[in-house]
Amino acid sequence: MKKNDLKNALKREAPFFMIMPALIWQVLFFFVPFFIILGLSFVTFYGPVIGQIVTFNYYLSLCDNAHVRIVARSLIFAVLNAIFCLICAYPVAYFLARRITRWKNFFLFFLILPFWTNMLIQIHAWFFILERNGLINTILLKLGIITTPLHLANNIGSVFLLMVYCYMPFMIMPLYSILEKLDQRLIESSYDLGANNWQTFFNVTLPLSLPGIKTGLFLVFVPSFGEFVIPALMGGSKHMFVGSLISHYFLMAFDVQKGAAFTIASGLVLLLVFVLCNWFFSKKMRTTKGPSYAAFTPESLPSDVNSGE
Amino acid sequence: MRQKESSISRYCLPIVTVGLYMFLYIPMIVLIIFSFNSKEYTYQWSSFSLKWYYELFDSIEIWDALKNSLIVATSSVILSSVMGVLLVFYSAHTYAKKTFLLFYGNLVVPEIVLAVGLLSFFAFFSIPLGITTLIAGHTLVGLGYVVPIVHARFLELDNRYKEASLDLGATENQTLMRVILPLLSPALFASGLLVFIISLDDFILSFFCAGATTQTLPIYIFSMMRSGATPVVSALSTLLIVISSILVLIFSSLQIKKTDMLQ
Amino acid sequence: MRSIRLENITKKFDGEVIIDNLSLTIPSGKFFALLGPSGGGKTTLLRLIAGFDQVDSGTIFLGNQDITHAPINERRVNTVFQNYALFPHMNVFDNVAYGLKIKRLDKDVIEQRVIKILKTVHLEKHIYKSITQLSGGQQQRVALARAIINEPEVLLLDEPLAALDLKLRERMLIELIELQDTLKTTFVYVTHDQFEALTVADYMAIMNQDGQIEQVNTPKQVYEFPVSTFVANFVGTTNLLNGTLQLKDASQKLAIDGLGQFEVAVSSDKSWASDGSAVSLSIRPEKIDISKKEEAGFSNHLKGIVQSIVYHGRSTQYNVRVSNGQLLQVFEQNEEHFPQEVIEYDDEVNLYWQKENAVLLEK
Amino acid sequence: MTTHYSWRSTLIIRVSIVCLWIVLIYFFLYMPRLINSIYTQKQITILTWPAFIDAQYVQKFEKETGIKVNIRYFDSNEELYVKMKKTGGEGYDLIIPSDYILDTLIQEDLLKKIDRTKLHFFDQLYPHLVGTYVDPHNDYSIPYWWGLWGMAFDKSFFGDKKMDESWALIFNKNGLGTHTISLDDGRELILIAAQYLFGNVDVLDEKQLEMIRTLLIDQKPWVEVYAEVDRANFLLASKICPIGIMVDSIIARVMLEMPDIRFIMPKEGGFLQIDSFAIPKTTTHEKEIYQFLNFIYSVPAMQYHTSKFGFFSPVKNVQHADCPIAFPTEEQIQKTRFFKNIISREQISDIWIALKS
Repeated sequence: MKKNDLKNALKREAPFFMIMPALIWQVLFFFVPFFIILGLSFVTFYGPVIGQIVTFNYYLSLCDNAHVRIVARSLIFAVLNAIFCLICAYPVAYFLARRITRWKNFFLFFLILPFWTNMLIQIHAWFFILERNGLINTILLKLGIITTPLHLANNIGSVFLLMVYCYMPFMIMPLYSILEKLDQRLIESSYDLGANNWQTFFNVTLPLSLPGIKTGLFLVFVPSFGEFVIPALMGGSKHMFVGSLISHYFLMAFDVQKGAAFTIASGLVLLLVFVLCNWFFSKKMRTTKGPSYAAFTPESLPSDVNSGE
Repeated sequence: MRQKESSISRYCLPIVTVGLYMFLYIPMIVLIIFSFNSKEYTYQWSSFSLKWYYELFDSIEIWDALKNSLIVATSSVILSSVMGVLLVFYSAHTYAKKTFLLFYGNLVVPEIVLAVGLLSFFAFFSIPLGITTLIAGHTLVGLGYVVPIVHARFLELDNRYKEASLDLGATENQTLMRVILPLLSPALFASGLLVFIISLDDFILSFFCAGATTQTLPIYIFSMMRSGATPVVSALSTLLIVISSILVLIFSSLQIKKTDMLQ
Repeated sequence: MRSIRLENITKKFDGEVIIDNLSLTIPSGKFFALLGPSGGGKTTLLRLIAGFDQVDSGTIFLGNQDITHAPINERRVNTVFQNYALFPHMNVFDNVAYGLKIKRLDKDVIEQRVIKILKTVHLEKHIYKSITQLSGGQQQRVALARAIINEPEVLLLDEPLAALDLKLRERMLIELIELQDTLKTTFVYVTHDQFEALTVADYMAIMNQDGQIEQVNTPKQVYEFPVSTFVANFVGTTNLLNGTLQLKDASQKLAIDGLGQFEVAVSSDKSWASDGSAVSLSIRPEKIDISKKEEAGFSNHLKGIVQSIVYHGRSTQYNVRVSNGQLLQVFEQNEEHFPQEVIEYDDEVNLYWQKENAVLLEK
Repeated sequence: MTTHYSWRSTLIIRVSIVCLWIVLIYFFLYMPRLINSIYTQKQITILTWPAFIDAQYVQKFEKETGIKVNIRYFDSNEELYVKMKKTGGEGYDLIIPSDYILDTLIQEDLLKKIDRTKLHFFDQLYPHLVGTYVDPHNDYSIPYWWGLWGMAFDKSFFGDKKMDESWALIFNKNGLGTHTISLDDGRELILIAAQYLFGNVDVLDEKQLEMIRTLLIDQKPWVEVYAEVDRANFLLASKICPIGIMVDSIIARVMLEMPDIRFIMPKEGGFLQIDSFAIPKTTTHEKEIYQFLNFIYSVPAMQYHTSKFGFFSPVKNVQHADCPIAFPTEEQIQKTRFFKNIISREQISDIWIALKS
């Protein structure tokens, strides 16, 4: 009787058994690390034994010029990058989604490819363009426009350029997806009701593509805020960004606790931007209700880009 | 009934588009060309040579790194797909149906934060960094893609397929294997490919979770670039671009086939 | 074949009561229709029987066996889903053979039985077609074949014809009746369409908006003698006249404001009927005679003005405004090619009915 | 059948399921180590800088002796130190720390004493590499890689300009003030700056640190790149930058192809860096280690490695075939110092962040 009970109970818990691996994986490697970081940023260590001393010193030590400047720089770069990508990507996405009829797959293929190409390779490729004896300098010298080569690489401008380059596909994809799905009848009925091209664009197309814009902005903003590869390689390692500083703390200076505190602090900055941005968009998109995570559904990632046909 | 296009949309849009494509592709093309350059220390063309490709194919480290990359990518695809499907299938329509929401964080949090967290976790529990920690990290990212994609597809699937199967006498496991998995397979394949390529390209997480102990291809490329990029990197990059193109081709033909089926 | 007995079933979703303390017996071997408005608890009830949902309280018996908590796959009950839920990645054969393959029968046996069952539903020509190649009616038959091949004790059909057009629906109804005749399986047929229910059912139950059963009986009984205004309204169309019952000196009359008094027949089983109680009178439109002329031989008579005329083909519907402002529907068969009497818009007409043809209902 | 199962049995089952999975995952993470410990075949694992030991060449050793050699890499001395500190270097049989971290490792008693009698080549080592301040009797370390830190510049950029052989060329705007390659390693850069500012010092006080910080921040505007020496080497060779901090043995190969490039030892004094083999205390493969060491220090092996990776051999009798820089003279070596441990990690980090913010 008892044995039977146990068997039944086990049978009943089979789904629990099945969902646990993913859940435990997620908890162990996502949530527990988060709490470890949080803990590290508050606790002082005394040798091998963890001292029970809670301190805000790590956070306080972050409040100097250097750290604030690094966070501010990252923030400005990430915001500018997101906006710049949006401005460049929107016309292209619009053109591809709504104007191109022939060769569409061809164009799409070349749009997806950079997304699937390793970022390091992209950075590497740009050296051939920007370096002192790279393509641009060679051409300019040949044309006689300049006499001494320009130093185009290894500065803050080249970092920004590379950020735009590397994250542009992240902006185009969601925009393309949403513009592709946009119902042509809505646009036609706008024309039908007497609106001209611009009025139609600002009153119909643009508002309806807001979810795509939001996704794109997030997809560009988040990784560029935490960027550390581009400044390290293309920036001549001259300026630190949030990502570089985190990696400096954890991998170079081995100052884990300050690093943890900095990670948490910059995470809070990111969260703040999230909240502001969400608030802004929810004001704009009153009609499209839904939890904010909707912006991050991976379906809006490039995987989906072809399915709209 | 479309109104006459304004000159802006007529001329500016194509120009901007072509400009963007050039912006995206000129560096790549130059890179590919220069991988056949014979001189080592220059960004200027001298003469055609395949020697960097020979060097590439001779190098033990690169193939070792590629092997590691493939092992990690394959394992994380398998692990995240299996775990993701099990989670979605057994949690949907039960008390645990909201659990999938937990996985959205993996995509929202900057990768470097994930990486730092994992590094601290492994340090905290004195787990030696290596290929398994790499797999752990990549699988975590993979779950962030697989779970939402498969979950969305699963919800689109009529729950009646599951019910019909149970109704006809199948157990849950039989239903999963015979009905749900075949129906999910396009989504699963797509997300699997996505996870594969992301794992193959991933640098930040690998850099933190394995560091120098287990070289993956991106880590190898990074360390080579940091020590002054030799043209071998260009040759390797060319090779990787070709591989990516093939994967994208597979991917998009797959998507098109799927949409064909629906029509 | 066993019957299904539901005892005091209650089911809530998110705190909202869908089915409240419901008891119902579905006789074995009969074609049983469950009729109710959309959004009622019909489908829920079906899902409880099939096991897709669990009751909050109450018991479900299959014969004498308690199956309240039995797993779905262990119930000898099969379902034909509203949208068929045919597996799109399998062909017709594999869909139908699914249940048998699950039971791990021999390949030969499976093939024999699948082909036999496909013959019964006239699909023998489409055995290896993909599901997407089939028309709606053919898909419907596959769904049916897939369910009955398992030889269930009870077959549940959840609005199986909703997606078909009218002609096809009528033909499928006939086929369903014939199928049930040969199989003798208990069919439970859920629909919101009273026409379907009246056509197929041996017995039918009418469920109201609140998930309660109002009446269980044969279709004829339900139609002719509805027990409530809900049933009268839902099954077929009816005219409801509200009034006060006057039972004095063996005369049975109904006083209606603004119309006067009418004769009614109060049968003995209506125990609630007493002098002065407020009641409704249900008169089916086809039970009313309409004429411009004065006629004799009817127990009740009313005058009105034709408000609108709707031509239905086999009958004509007149909407007549009577003196208290109420609109009454009247159906008249179009028996003759050239009717003797032409009733036009705005004509003043006389309405007649026999008191036995009107049903008195508790208000 | 009852509808209500006891919550207790449910809880027990669920907790055990969770535990089971956690144990499985933990087991998975530890797998490489477990496999390694089960795998008792003769093998050694070396933790080395990249481009120190050639995996291809080592295969020869594997074939000859049947000992498997696993080569693992590390990126910074700090990484190595943290590893050693945490696990005592468990899993590694040979490590190659730089001199100053070797100092710490010896002081913290993490290394095993070397039995010099088992080494055939010890008397062949160059005298300036043995008996350093870190390990006066070489009880714990055997020098492998070494190099002199100075500066390299490309003459073609400067024409006939007289180059003052001083660190001022890169630190002082009046020196050159042109696109300079600085070092992407805080410790070494700060110590070089200290050498430039204060000469030979063994302590740095707050004021001096402040001066170093100012110097470096002042230098930043004309720094083209903060780079590792390998990259600096590349930047010089591809004529992107004219001058930078450099290690002699690294630039040597480039100088073969580009005669314009010169290496100079600043008059304030350069630095000598020695990376030595050391054995973690936890090793259990001592016999194989000595076999390997004798192999790697053999003349052909040294010949191969020094010419492949471009560094100076630590043992005599190895020909540096066509080396354009004369092998460092006794006098040059006299002028060098070590990158000593005179500045704490926190101090380095602070200056570094201030510099790069």
